[in-house]
Amino acid sequence: MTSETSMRRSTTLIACLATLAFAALASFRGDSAPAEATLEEHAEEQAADEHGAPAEAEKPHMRAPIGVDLYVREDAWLRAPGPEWFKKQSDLQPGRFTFNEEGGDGEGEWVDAQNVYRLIYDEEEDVYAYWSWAGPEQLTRGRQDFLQFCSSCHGIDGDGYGRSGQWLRPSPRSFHQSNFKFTKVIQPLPTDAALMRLIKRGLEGTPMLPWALSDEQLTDIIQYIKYLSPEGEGWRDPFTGVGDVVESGEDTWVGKEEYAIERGKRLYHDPSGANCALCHPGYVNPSALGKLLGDDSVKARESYYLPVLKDSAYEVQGQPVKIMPPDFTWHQVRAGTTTQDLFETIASGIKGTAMPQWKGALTDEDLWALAHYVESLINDYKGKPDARAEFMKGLREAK
Amino acid sequence: MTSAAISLPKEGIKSRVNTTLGMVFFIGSWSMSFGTLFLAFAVLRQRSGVWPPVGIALPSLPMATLATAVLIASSVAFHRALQGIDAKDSNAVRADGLGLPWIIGLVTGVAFALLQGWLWMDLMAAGRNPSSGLYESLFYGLTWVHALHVGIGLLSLLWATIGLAAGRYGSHRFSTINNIVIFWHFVDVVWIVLYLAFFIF
Amino acid sequence: MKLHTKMMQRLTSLWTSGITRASLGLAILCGMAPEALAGGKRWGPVPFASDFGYRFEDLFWLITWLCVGSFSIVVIMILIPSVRDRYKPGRKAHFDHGASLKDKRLATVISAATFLVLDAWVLVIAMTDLREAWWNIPESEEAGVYEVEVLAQQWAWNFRHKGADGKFGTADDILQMNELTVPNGRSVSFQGTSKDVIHSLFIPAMRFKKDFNPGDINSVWFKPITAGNYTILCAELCGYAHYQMFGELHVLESDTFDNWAADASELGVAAYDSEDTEARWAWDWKE
Amino acid sequence: MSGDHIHAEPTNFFRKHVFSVDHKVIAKQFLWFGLVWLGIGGIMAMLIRWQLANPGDPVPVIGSFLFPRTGGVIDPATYNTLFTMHGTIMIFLGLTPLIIGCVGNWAIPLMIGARDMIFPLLNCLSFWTVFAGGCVGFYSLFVPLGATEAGWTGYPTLSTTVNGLGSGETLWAIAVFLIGASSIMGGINYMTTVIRLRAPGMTWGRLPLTVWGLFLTSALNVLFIPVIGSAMLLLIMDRVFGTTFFVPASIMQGGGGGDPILYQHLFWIFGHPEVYILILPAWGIIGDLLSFFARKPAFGYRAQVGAMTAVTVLSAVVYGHHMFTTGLSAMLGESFMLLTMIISVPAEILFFSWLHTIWRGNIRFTVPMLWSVGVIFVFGLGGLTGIYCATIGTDIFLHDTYFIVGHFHLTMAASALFAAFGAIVFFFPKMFGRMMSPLLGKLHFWLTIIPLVSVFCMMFVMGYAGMPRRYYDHTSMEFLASLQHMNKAATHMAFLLGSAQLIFVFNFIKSRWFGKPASTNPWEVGTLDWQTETPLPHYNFKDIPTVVTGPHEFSHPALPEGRDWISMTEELPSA
Repeated sequence: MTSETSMRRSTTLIACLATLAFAALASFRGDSAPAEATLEEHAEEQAADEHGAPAEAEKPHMRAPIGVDLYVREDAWLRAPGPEWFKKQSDLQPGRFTFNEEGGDGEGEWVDAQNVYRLIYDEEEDVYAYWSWAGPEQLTRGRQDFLQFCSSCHGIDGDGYGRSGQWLRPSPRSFHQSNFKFTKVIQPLPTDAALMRLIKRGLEGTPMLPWALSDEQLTDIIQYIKYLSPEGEGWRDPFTGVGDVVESGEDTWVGKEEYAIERGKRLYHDPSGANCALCHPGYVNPSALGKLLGDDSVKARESYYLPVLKDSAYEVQGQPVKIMPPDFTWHQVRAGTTTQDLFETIASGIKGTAMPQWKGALTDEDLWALAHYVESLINDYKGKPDARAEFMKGLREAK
Repeated sequence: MTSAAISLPKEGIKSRVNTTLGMVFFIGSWSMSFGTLFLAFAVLRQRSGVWPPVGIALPSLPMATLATAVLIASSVAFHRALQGIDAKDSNAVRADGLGLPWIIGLVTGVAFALLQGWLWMDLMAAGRNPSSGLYESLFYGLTWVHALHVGIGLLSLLWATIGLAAGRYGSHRFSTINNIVIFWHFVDVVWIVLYLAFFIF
Repeated sequence: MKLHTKMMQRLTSLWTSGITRASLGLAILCGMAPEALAGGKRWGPVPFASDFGYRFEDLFWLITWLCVGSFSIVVIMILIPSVRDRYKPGRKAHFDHGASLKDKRLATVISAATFLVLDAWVLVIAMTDLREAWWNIPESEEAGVYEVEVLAQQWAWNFRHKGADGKFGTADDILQMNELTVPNGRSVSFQGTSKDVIHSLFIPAMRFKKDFNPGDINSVWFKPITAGNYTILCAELCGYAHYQMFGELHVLESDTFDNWAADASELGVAAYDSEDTEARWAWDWKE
Repeated sequence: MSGDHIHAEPTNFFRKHVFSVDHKVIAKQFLWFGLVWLGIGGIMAMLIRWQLANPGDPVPVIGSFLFPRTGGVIDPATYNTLFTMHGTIMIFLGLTPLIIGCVGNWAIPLMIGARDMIFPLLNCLSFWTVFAGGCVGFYSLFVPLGATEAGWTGYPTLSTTVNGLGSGETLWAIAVFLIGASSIMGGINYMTTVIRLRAPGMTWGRLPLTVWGLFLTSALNVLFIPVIGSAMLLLIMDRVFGTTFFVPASIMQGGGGGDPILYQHLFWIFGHPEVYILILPAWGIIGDLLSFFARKPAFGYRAQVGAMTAVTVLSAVVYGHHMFTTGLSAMLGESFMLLTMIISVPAEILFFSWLHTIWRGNIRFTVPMLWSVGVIFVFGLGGLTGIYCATIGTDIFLHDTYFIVGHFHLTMAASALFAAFGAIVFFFPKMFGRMMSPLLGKLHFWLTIIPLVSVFCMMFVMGYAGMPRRYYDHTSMEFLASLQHMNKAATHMAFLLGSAQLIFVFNFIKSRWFGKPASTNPWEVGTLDWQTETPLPHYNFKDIPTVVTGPHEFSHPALPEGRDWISMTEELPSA
């Protein structure tokens, strides 16, 4: 071995060390994120946020779980499939599970590969509640997908305050509030199927896009979203109703749409009908209102042709936000503009806002009429500035 | 190994040029690397209105100056040590390279690393961490990369020291230690630029 | 084996017969043919609708013809030796290092000529175009400039108009999402930034594109000359739903636009929540 | 002496075949490594094309295996990952190892008459570093929260924690850093070797053009890869340690103050030379090959070297043309436009020289020759379409559309790939002692160039029609849905192109073990590598040869009848 070969080693050595030192550096984990952060810890941080922790210390947008082992505790409880399912399971293995709706001894537990399902009975209220524990694997997958796809708007903690969600009104949903606007269900909370439909469809005119994720991914994300409910609220209160999708039935006005529109128009403006014009704009000239309703005592509110900003149950960083009822000739209706969509939206109401659930308060026939009327407004004027200007001019001019 | 007892001739010029040329290219490459970091520093500094930021704890100037002096001393010591080794015609005496200048260089080198650590600790103690802001980002980021090279340099110097003590290196095998010291000078120069950038201008 | 080799030589001699270009062109056409037969397909961009759109088209086609010309020369220079100078045993190639003064002069002259024809010509036109059109962003004092602030986000475009009072950041601002309505025939000047990642405002019909970067405000402008609806795209990779980040540009005739703007401003006031300080994002127009 | 570093041939399996310091073994390692990654990157390209032609349809056969969670459908995140990793893999792990790692390691010592690289251990380290980089990059595909999705350019703030929350992006940056480190080591080795270990008489004016190209590439590697290395370090710090080099204050809400555009500058200061890093060896290789197979001296040798050097120098000052839409100031924009246009001058000199090299030659259309002429063809197409991209007036519309995709695939990818194929076929006999089948080689060539040119020419049409790149699904809006027919057509051609590569794989594997044994100098050329025995001895040259002639003295008038070449070690007979 000549001297020259070994001389060259110094260069090689230094390169080698640089590589090694870099590997060491790269494997070193920074202090920007807790290494083994559990969801509880995140929840605690979240709680600290809400109690006015200084912004400098927290920086909600910067808590990024780089290299964090995703770990979810085991007793996350979520809604189970429903009574039919429990019946079937108790038939399969009656010893482990009893289901007797009449007898009141419907309590029991069922464990399968994924989850633990439990049914309980509240004697005072005489209601059953059932829920399951989503398995940690499923929640972890759901959390991964949530972080990857949803967190830019809905926040890393699901608090509806992601970086891209800033300044958006209406703001992205906070999953700590257990309130969902466009669920199209009767009960306060939507079913998995309803949520999945919503995510797949998106909300028109917002950055909530139709998500091209697989059903499996969406199921996991939905389980995780449900898990984000605060303890004892929403999905984590066993007795809060999880509703069924509004049944629309058949459109009763097929072939008679003009009558439907006329009827809808009256209902829309009638204070003793649906009274939509209380918040949404009125679409008749105030002076012609009496004539339309056949009752001269009806008076239009101020600025009848504009919507009224309404309070909502939604908060952004603890601050309640107001919600604007749409002007159908102008704004994009979020949950779809087909007659069917409009029917479902009116029937189920928009949870957490001033828009109540009309199913039950109005007959299906009336609901369809309203849907037809709103649809006609959208079709005739939305996106047609000239037609709309003409129309609005007619509304404003005193007759 | 019997080489210690045998007198070996001085390393030839050809071999020295070969290896030193490789080292020069390496240094050129590294200069581009640090040049990029300094470019980033200049651009970001240009963009921010007030520099250095007012009202926050900054790294200690006296300590940094001390560190600079220590590092320069280290470089000078190694230079002297190399001159001493190079002046010998052969490695007739075992471990004759490992003289006082070399030891001084090594000790001051380690002292610099400790001072650098102290600077970080001091700033951390004042509540400034890498994510606090742009100044901190730049200070920690650039000194980390520099410290990485200090670490590499010190490890190589340690290697050379062991080699010198064992008689593996000396005027007969000069370019290894020469290259390591060139690298150390480079680390020194980078620190001086860092010092000027952060503390003087 | 022998037969195959012969066939391969045949194929190789495609260079020689001038079919090469034809076959390549044919290949392109063959690949496209099945799809091309169906109707309603588009082969080029939508017609331009901005006053500088023609500059892009002119320049594009100028470059195209220059390129076709020079590439033809290259192909001919490949084809001729391929035909004429194929290997023949016993023949010797022309021995020439190309190092003579004549060759050097020739190379220099050809390079310089090509540069002047191909590049300098294009360069001069491009510089003129830039100064007269793309970079000639109208000053806000200029009459008839319509100003819009853009806030891009994952994955939507937020547009803010001044509204009735002519100031940004007030109650009567018009806010639009994924929709932009502008008057025909007036210069529309944008200033834009981003909430999160880099986005790029791309309106193909208007023949321009501009990145909007977080932490910085970029300006761009265009002047529509045809009323209608056009697509707005995002041209810079912005994450998961990049492909769904699009909007629509409505260019309205000025009467219609005035009606629209008055209504929009009024509705803006109705939707303005003075207590909701969180939801503000306008900036002062930068000169 | 320049060739006196002899150490014994290793007998241990690991030292001989795995951690070998012999440049020939390392060249083969790079070859296999590059080909494997080329295959992986190619499969990714096929998946991308499948998704573009049939948006949202499950990938047939392999889909359910690759994407089980979505039932074989490529979801948008995976799609983003696919094109990001396709770019990264093809550039850093496919083409670089092939055209620089393999060809460089093989050709440099043999062509300059050296027994090995000057730093053999560094050479070995260079390979294993790029290997580690490849492993890290591959591993990043499987981490939680997804692999990198920020494009091969990795622009912040998409590549900081604003978007990619998982470790995928960090690992990608680490992989790029490691691969970069490997290239620097290789570059230093190549440069020092060329400067110090040339055989006696091998003057700079007698270096084969391949070596010139690799030498200049090495200079670019050594100078500009550190830039991206530092940029990656800053990116990693931003991601892991919460620094804010590239994250502006508006995003951070307190703190911050970085600049995402700074990254773009740093990236393209590296990124533009990277184009030339890949293309310079290709130019060098075809400069040689055209001369070798036209049996004619390389026309304007000095002009070619000068042009390559000029491009090397210019490459550093034109990078801004990648950023015309980012809000570059008017003055900078115009300067970069002008400088970019100036690059066409040396490019024209090269074209001029190549075309004159084959002019009045005695052309043997062997497979390497076909690939070389193919390079002229595709590089001509790609280079000319560069004018659209360099001109701001057209780039402002074409930027980030498929036009750009077509342009850079033809210039950088296809040209470098063609030259790599040419070089592999050319060096194969010396490397493995066997000939590759010319029949399959020609079939491979024709089935590659025709679909390749048609795919990327279609992309020009798509780009001109306004189709942006990096879109998961072009049917989601009417504006682009009406262009979908071209996407489908391009996909058909791309599949043809992809399947044609199987011919190469078959040919390569078959010829490696069962090919026709090669003679010492099957191509009848004069460079030093072909004057050695086949198979090569461990130390290449028993005696370091003395060079007395240039590399391209073909068809010299004074040569005897029936012989049109002369070895570099032979004196030219006086005419």
